[in-house]
Parts: sequence; C-alpha cells; structure tokens
Amino acid sequence: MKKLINKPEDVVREELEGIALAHANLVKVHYAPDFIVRADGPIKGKVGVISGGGSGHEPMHGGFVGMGMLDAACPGAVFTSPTPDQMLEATKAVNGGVGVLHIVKNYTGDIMNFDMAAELARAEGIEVESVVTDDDVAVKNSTWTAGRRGVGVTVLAEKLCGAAAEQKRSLKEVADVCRKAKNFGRSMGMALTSCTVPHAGKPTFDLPEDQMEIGIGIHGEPGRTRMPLKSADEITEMLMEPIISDIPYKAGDEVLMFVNGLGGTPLIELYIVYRKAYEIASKHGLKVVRNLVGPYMTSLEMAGTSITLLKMDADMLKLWDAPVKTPGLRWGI
Amino acid sequence: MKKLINKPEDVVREELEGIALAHANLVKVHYAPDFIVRADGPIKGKVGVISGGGSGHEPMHGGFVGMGMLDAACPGAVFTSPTPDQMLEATKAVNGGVGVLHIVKNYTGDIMNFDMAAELARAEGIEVESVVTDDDVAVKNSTWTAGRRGVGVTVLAEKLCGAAAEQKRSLKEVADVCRKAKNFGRSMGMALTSCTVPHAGKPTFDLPEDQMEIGIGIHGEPGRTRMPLKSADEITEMLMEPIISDIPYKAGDEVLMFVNGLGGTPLIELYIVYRKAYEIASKHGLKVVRNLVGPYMTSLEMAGTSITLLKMDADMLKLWDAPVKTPGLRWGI
Amino acid sequence: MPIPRDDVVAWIKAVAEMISENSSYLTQLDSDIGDADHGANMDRGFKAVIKKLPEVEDKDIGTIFKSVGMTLISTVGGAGGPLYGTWFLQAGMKTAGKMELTPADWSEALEAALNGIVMRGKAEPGDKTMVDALTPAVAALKQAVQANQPLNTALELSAEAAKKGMEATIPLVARKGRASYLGERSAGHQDPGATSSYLMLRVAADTWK
Amino acid sequence: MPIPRDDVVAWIKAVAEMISENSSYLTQLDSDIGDADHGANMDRGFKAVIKKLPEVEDKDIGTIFKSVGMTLISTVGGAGGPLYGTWFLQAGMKTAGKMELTPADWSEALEAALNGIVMRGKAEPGDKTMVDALTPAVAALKQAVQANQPLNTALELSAEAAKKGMEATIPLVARKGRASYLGERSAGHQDPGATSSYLMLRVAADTWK
Ligand SMILES: Nc1ncnc2c1ncn2[C@@H]1O[C@H](COP(=O)(O)OP(=O)(O)O)[C@@H](O)[C@H]1O
Ligand SMILES: Nc1ncnc2c1ncn2[C@@H]1O[C@H](COP(=O)(O)OP(=O)(O)O)[C@@H](O)[C@H]1O
Ligand SMILES: [Mg+2]
Ligand SMILES: [Mg+2]
Ligand SMILES: [Mg+2]
Ligand SMILES: [Mg+2]
Repeated sequence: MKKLINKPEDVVREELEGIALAHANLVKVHYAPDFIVRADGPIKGKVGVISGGGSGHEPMHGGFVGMGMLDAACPGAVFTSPTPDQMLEATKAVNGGVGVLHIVKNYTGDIMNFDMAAELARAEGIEVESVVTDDDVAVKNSTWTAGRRGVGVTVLAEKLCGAAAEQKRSLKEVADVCRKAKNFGRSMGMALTSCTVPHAGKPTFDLPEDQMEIGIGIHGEPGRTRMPLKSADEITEMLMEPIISDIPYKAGDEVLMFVNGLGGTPLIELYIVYRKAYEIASKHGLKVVRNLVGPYMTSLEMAGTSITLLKMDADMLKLWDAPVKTPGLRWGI
Repeated sequence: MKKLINKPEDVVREELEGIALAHANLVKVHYAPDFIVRADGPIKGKVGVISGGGSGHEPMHGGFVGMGMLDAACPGAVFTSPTPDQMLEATKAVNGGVGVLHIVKNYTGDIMNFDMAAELARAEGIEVESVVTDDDVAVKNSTWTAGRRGVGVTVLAEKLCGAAAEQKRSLKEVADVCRKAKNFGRSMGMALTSCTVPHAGKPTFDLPEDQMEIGIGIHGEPGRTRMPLKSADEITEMLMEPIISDIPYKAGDEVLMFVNGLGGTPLIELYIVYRKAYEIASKHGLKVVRNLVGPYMTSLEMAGTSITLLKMDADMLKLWDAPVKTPGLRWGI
Repeated sequence: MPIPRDDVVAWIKAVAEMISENSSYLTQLDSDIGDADHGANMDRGFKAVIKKLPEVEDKDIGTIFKSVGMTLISTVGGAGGPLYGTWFLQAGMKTAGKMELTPADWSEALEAALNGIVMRGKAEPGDKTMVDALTPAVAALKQAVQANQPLNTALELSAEAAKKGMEATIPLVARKGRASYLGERSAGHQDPGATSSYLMLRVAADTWK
Repeated sequence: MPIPRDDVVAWIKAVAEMISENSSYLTQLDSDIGDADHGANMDRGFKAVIKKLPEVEDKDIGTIFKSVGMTLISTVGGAGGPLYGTWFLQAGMKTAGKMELTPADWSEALEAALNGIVMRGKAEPGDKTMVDALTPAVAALKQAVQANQPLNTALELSAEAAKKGMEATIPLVARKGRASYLGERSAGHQDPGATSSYLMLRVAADTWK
C-alpha cells in the first residue's frame, strides 16, 4: 500500500486536522463526534443543509461546507457511513430555527444511520427532511433491492440546495430543489484501477493491466462488468448512452455535465472525456449549459471517471450560478 | 498503460478541445500553433502575462488563464517544452501595448524555446521580459549545471503577477513581483509511483512497492534518492526541512504554504501532509498566512506530493487575495 | 442452568476478541462483494464496547446489552453499525432487569434481535445478508429450547444452523446491502455480515457450553 | 567527389527513417535519466521535416538545411528542438547557395552546427550531452579532410568518433540538461541526445559512402 498516511486508524482525524488548519476562515471542525460546520453558522432563519458519508471521497462532503453550499458535513471512517450521533450533533449545530435538510446518498448504511439521526433530532424538536440521491444508472432501480447508488448528483444537489437555503427558502422548498436534482440527474462511472482502503492494506480488487471495470461505484466495490480496456471515446460512449437513455433526456433539454475524476485520474484525461461526452450530448440534441470537470467526488486513489448529467431549468440555473465559498467549490465571491 | 486517452499523439489536441468546450466563457484555444488565451483579451494598457511548458501538468498552465492570472498559456507535447512559434503568437495575441512578461520554468528546453520567442517578439517591436523560476531545493544550485528546476513557485508567481498586471502595473513592476516570488519561494517533491508518458507506453521508472523517490521533479524524471517508504509525517519532514533551511526562512516570517498533489494522490492524503507541514512550519516560527492544497501542478498520474513555501510581504498578500477567475483557480469574483 | 450475568459479559468479551482476530478475514469477504470495511468497522465497534464495559458490567443484562447497542451505533457506522446496534438494543429490551438468562430468555432475546434487524434493514431470507444466518439460528434455538434440550445442545444447534445459513449465502445473488450493486457478480461469495453473525453465535456456544 | 544536393536530401530522409526506427530506443534512454520523450520529440520533428521537404528539395542545400532547422524548431520542442534546429540553421548558413558539398564544406557545416549548439546550450565536453558526441566527430572529420582522406573514410572516422563520444557519456555525471537533476544517479546511462547525434552521423556515413 503506497499512501501518504501515518497509521490507518488516524487517517480521518489527521485529515480533519489538515482541513481545520487549511480552511479556518471557512469551516470549523468538531471532534468526537466528528463533523465540519461553516465558520459563520448557524444562521438564524436559514434552513440548515447537511450531508455526510464515508471518508475517502474528498472534497465531498467536507470540502463543500461553506457559504452557499453545506452548513455541515459528517465524515465517517473511510468508505463507512457516519454514525447517528454525528448527524444529530451536526443537525443541532446548524439549526437556524427553520429546519434542517439531510442530503443522503442511497446506501443501506447511510440511510439507516441518517434515519436514526433524523428520528433523534425530531425528538429534540428540530424539523428534519431527508432526501435520498440515487442517480447511478449502472444499478437497476427496484424496490426489491437496495436500489440505485447515490453518486455525482449529490455534489450538484448540495450546491443547488445550499443556494436555495441562502435565499431563505423554506425547508420544504429547499427539499423540493433536492428532489428535482434527484429526479433530473443520472450518473455512471468506470475504473481503470482499484483503490486500497487504508486499514485493508491491499487493493479491494485486482484488475489486470488490460482490463477495466464498468459501472463502478465510489467505494471500491467492483463494477457491473469487467471488460478489456477501451479508448477514452469508447468508454465515454459506454457511460453516456445508458445515462441519456435512462430518464430519458429529450432533444432540446438544457443540461449540466459533470465529468468527475475518481482520485487517481489527472485533469488532462478528464478533459479528453469531457470533449467526447459533450459531442455525444450534442448529438442527442442536449444543450450543455453548465459544467464541472475535476476530482470532486473521489474514491481514494482510484483511477477512473464518472459522468453525471443533470437536466436544468431556469431556477436551477440561477441556483447553480449563485455565489459559493467553500474549500472545494468557489465562485462569485 | 491505463489511461483515459485515445491515440497518444492526439492527447494534447483533444485535451485542448475539452478545455475549449468546458471553459468557453473564460478562454479561447488557438491551434497550430497551440495556445490558450483569455476570452476577453488582449487588454489595452495591461501587461500581458504568459507562461507555458510541456503538457501533463494540468491545470498548470492552461487552467490558469483568465482574469487576474495568465493572459495566455502555451502547451507543449507531454513533458516537452513548447516551441518558439507558440510563444511568439501568444505574445502577439496578448500584447496590450505595454509589454509582455514570460514566466519560464528553469529547464534547458523551456529556457531555449522561450528565449528564441522573446528574441522574435522583440524583433517585432514587443517589449518582453522573462523571469525564470527555479525553486526546487532537491537540485543543487550552481552556474555550472542547469541549476534548480522551476516547480511550485511558478503557480504562485502566475497568480501574483496576474494580479499585479490587472492593477496596470508596468512591465518592470510586474516582472519585479515575479522575481520576488522566485527569490522568496522554495519547493521540494516526492513520488510514490512513476508516471507513464502516453507515447512511451510504460512507466518512466520502476518503483518497488516498498520504495519511494525523494527530490522528484514534475516530468517523471527520477528523484535524487530512492529510499524505503516512510510515513506521511516523516516524508513531510524530509521535504520541509531542506526547504526551510534553504533561503533560510526566519522565525516570524509570514509564508504561503502550497501542498500540491502530483496527479494520482487524492486530497485526503494532501490534507494529512498539510497538517504536518503546518506543524513543522510553526515549530520553526513561520506563520502560515495563506495556503493552497490540491493538484495544481501535476505530473500526469504520478502519486506523490510537493511542498512550496513562499515568504509573503504586504504587497504579495494583497496580490494573492485579489480576484482571480480561471478554470483552475477562482475567488473574489 | 441459566446463563449468569458474568457469563454474558464473558461472551461479549469473547466476541470482541473473535472479531479482532477475524477482522482481516471479514474485511477480505467484504472486499469481494462490498467495500472492504466490515472487519475494521466491527473491530472498531467492539474495541469501544470493551472500553465502555467496566461502566456497566455490574448492572443487569438488559442494561449491558443496551449499552453495547448504543456503543455499536455510535462507533461502527455503515450498515453494520445500525444493524448490530439494533441487535443489542432489542436483546436489551427483552432482558431488562435480568441478572441471568434462561435458555428461553436467550431464545426470546435473539428472536427480538432478528426482528429488529429485519425491521431496520427490510431484508428477507435469501437476500444474502446477516438475516440468512440469523433466521435459521433463531428457529433452531427456539425449537431446541421448546423441546427442552440442554443449553449447550441448543446453543450448538443454533450456531450450526447459522453456519449453514452463512454458507448458503455463497451461491446467492444479493438483493440488499452493498453487494446488491454487483448483481450476478455477487454470486459465489460468502456474505460478510452473515459470517460475523455466525461467529458471534459460535462464540456463544463455545463460551456458555 | 562532392556530395550532390540530392544525396543531401537522401540523407535527411534516411535520418528521418532512422529516427522513426529508433524512437522507442531513444525514449527508453531518456526514461533512464530524463523525461521519456526524446525519441517521440525527434520523430515528430523529422516527420514534419519529411512533409515539408517537397517544398524545398529542388532548392540549394543551404535553403534545405534552413528549412529543416525551422521545422525542427517549430515542431520538436524541449531541449532537442532548439538544439537540432540550431544545428541545421547553422549548417544552412555555411552552405547557403550550394548545390553540392565538398568534404571541406561538410566539415565546416558540421563545425558551425556544433558551435551553434554550444552557443545555445552552453554545454562543454564532459557535461553528458550531444556535445560529447559532436565534438570528437567534428575534430575527426576536420583532421581527415585536412589530410585529404577520401570522403567515405572521413565520414567513417567522424561517425566512429561520435560513437566513442556517445559511449563515453555512460560513466559521466550530467551537468547540463534534465539529466543533471539526477546528480550522481545520472552516471551509468548513455545520453539520449549524444545517441541521436551519433546516429545522424552514422547515417551520413552509410548514405554517402
Ligand atoms: N438491509 C440489510 N439487512 C440486513 N443486513 C444487511 C442489510 N444490508 C447489509 N447488510 C449486512 O451488512 C453487511 C455489510 O456490513 P458493513 O460492511 O459493515 O457495512 P457497509 O455495507 O455499509 O460497508 C453485509 O454483509 C450484510 O450482511
Ligand atoms: N545545454 C545543453 N547543451 C547541449 N545539449 C543538451 C543540453 N541540454 C540537453 N541537451 C541534450 O538534449 C537531450 C535531451 O533532449 P530532449 O529529451 O528532446 O529534451 P528535454 O530534456 O527537454 O526533454 C539530452 O540527452 C542532451 O543530449
Ligand atoms: Mg462501508
Ligand atoms: Mg522533455
Ligand atoms: Mg462494508
Ligand atoms: Mg527528454
């Protein structure tokens, strides 16, 4: 295992210490239970927006705490959903008196832990709404299974909901924005290499030099199929076609296109993917009106990419363009 | 070779096409000769600030083109300095009538190609100043050799000079800012893995699972020494001590600390390094007043990090905080 | 012969030790069809349980179980945390005030634990989860206790039923939890949660024999 | 027997072919002590030269050389581009207007090329660069030509001197170019630029024999 870490059990705490030192002007870090909050919160009369999940996806979620995005993020152990006490304390810490939105990625662990936290918070008199993102088209949607995973749409939903909350919209309205993102967004990912969970010490799976995994999630779980390595253009097509045919998007739709790096893939390759993804979207008559290209939702040092499309309307465009000031995403201020 | 690319010979062009599509509001891309310019340039009465170098370091330099930073960037083939005609055309394209600054990293190829371009531009009546960054303390400085490499300080110099040019300072004054950055900044890097140059098709060097390279550059050239893998804290110390003892920095100095990822190392590890680097700086009495943490100057998919310290004064702080609007660095606007 | 409170405490300690010893094994199983953290998660949780134990080990069994449940919930995370937390919380409710457990008490506690897990996780037998190990174990225990079998026989029967249930997860295609994302590719691998559940019952049979 | 213009053109084509065949080899040498691009860079450059050649191959040798130099400068990049570009630009100045090269012409052209490279790159013999191959080659050529040796002997002598110079770079610690960053670790490897320089003179000896 080749990583810039000390002891595996210290990875998350030391990372949080680094974030606290690097971004003291934007965020504060609380330990035991661990959570990151806006330095200037809680804000009276503003809906609190919270997310969380296992660590190893940086900058998601801690890097998205700040003005115009999240009020708090709860980091679990690497690839392990955080515990209810973290979310409960974070919920209390960001409560501005008008309710708190929990943005939850659809994983059994995340759902159960967030549910427990929401129950506990409600018992303490805080209004909580939870919206579950489940945008990964590599997984078949079904009420008989755990359903689709929550991936790239989560980042976009956090930005949109953060902006909506900043406008002092009501909890229901902010949650509606999240539901729109959930309904209008789809993603799919692939990996060129596995990642290594620090305490596991070796790659989660072995992937021969000439093979890749298609339909990968963000926790090193193997994908849906393993197949021979292909060109960037072919890979991009294998990700884009299932996305576009899923909702399905219609010609003329305006979309935000998010080409995400999984941690070990550099920007130069992501732009090559973006170029082809844009071409495919255009061929289907989709208008790419906004974009995001970079490693915003990683899977430790995994090499690979995921693509997310989000159909935009006028309100979502305004929310996307609104100022945001976080360690991981910043513009307009 | 596992990369999201098509043909090795198309990597740079396709990457440029991706950048052009993703950031049409910020930059324009010219082909043959290849260069990236601000969408709103040239700006009359403003010094043009240009940099360039081999591709494979994204977002450096193309990602730093835009308001408050570079007016143009010239990408060469992967790890290959660009050619004089690129820099000449870029220089002409950004010329606002008051001269152009070339920020050049100290590599034989970059120096020679930029020199030729400067000669040609001067022959066409454009005032050109060149400042060479050479901040890598892993390499001994000497007039008998090629001298130290230009690395992390380049990114910081581009930001500072861009801000100075935006204030309509004169060419000499903007170049003075660059010289200050050059004189006040030092860096050192290390690698956990090699990178693979696309047309070479295999890793530039082999690094066993239990070894690392210390004193690495950003072109996959082997480092100064190979040694057994160590903990993040020990590695950080091995990078920080030679930096701090070089100028040397003095207790009480205010510094900007830049912890850079080399492409294959995710943010979670960089924060662990930042934490320790901050601690070491503090132990030496250095006050870390600004920072940058992330993959801003990569070496393809190499896993590893570099640390840069830049001693700041009041003017540099103002220039650093000034608004910047580029694909790779953005704040205040 | 009922199980005295101190033997219950001894079982918890033995489970913690067993989890620690099998941490890599459980994580390896989770690598194959999950995210390579089940062993590390459970180990972190039970280490916290052991730390907390001195504060409650002189209390009644219900209090001890509830404390274990709360500790697991706040330290394990993932799917395992709420599920095993629920296990102990539910078992704790059934055993509130008790200073010893009759075989029937233990049978009822385990049934309550299973029901709690099913309520939380909505998994059915055959979904390739810990429910596949616990369901036959609860049935075997109940039957043995109703048939007035001696405690050690009953515990053996439940552990062996859990083992069979665990092994039966191998050919299954997962429908719940993280392994479900793999679809057909999840077949051919043993479920990590079913494995940790079996191991806990195995340790019970060994500790209380 | 002077070298006619068309043989000069044939040499340029043969160099392009040789570079293409040795591209991986040169890149491998550059992997060991540089950045793994020398072969690819030179190959890109000479492919461009070949494309451009039809526009100038009916001109005088000086014009042809200058065109090659300009093409290399604008397509190779790195250290190799300006250095080999300078090589051909300087050789082109010496051979301006000529439709054939006497041995003395070639000797003077090569000396001018070397001087140009030294002016540009400031490398001295022993710095582990292409200068280490070119310096003895120029000396050997000059001596042979002054001694009125036949052309093919002179070319052989210069190519062999370049080869020795190239091989002599192996033990050297680099003081110029990218290999200098390796310090002591650069010793034990043959310089890629010295290798490409030798190969060009080898091709000259083979083409014009
Ligand atoms: N809905 C569910 N009901 C019951 N057990 C489940 C459910 N989902 C997952 N599990 C169990 O949890 C185990 C995985 O636990 P763990 O690895 O700790 O959590 P995570 O999947 O969040 O990483 C699985 O092997 C399975 O036995
Ligand atoms: N200052 C110099 N003078 C002469 N030759 C040099 C100098 N610096 C480098 N070289 C030559 O250039 C070769 C490397 O060329 P190339 O790989 O194309 O460029 P780069 O080093 O920029 O990647 C070296 O092997 C060496 O022979
Ligand atoms: Mg997990
Ligand atoms: Mg190069
Ligand atoms: Mg798991
Ligand atoms: Mg090279």
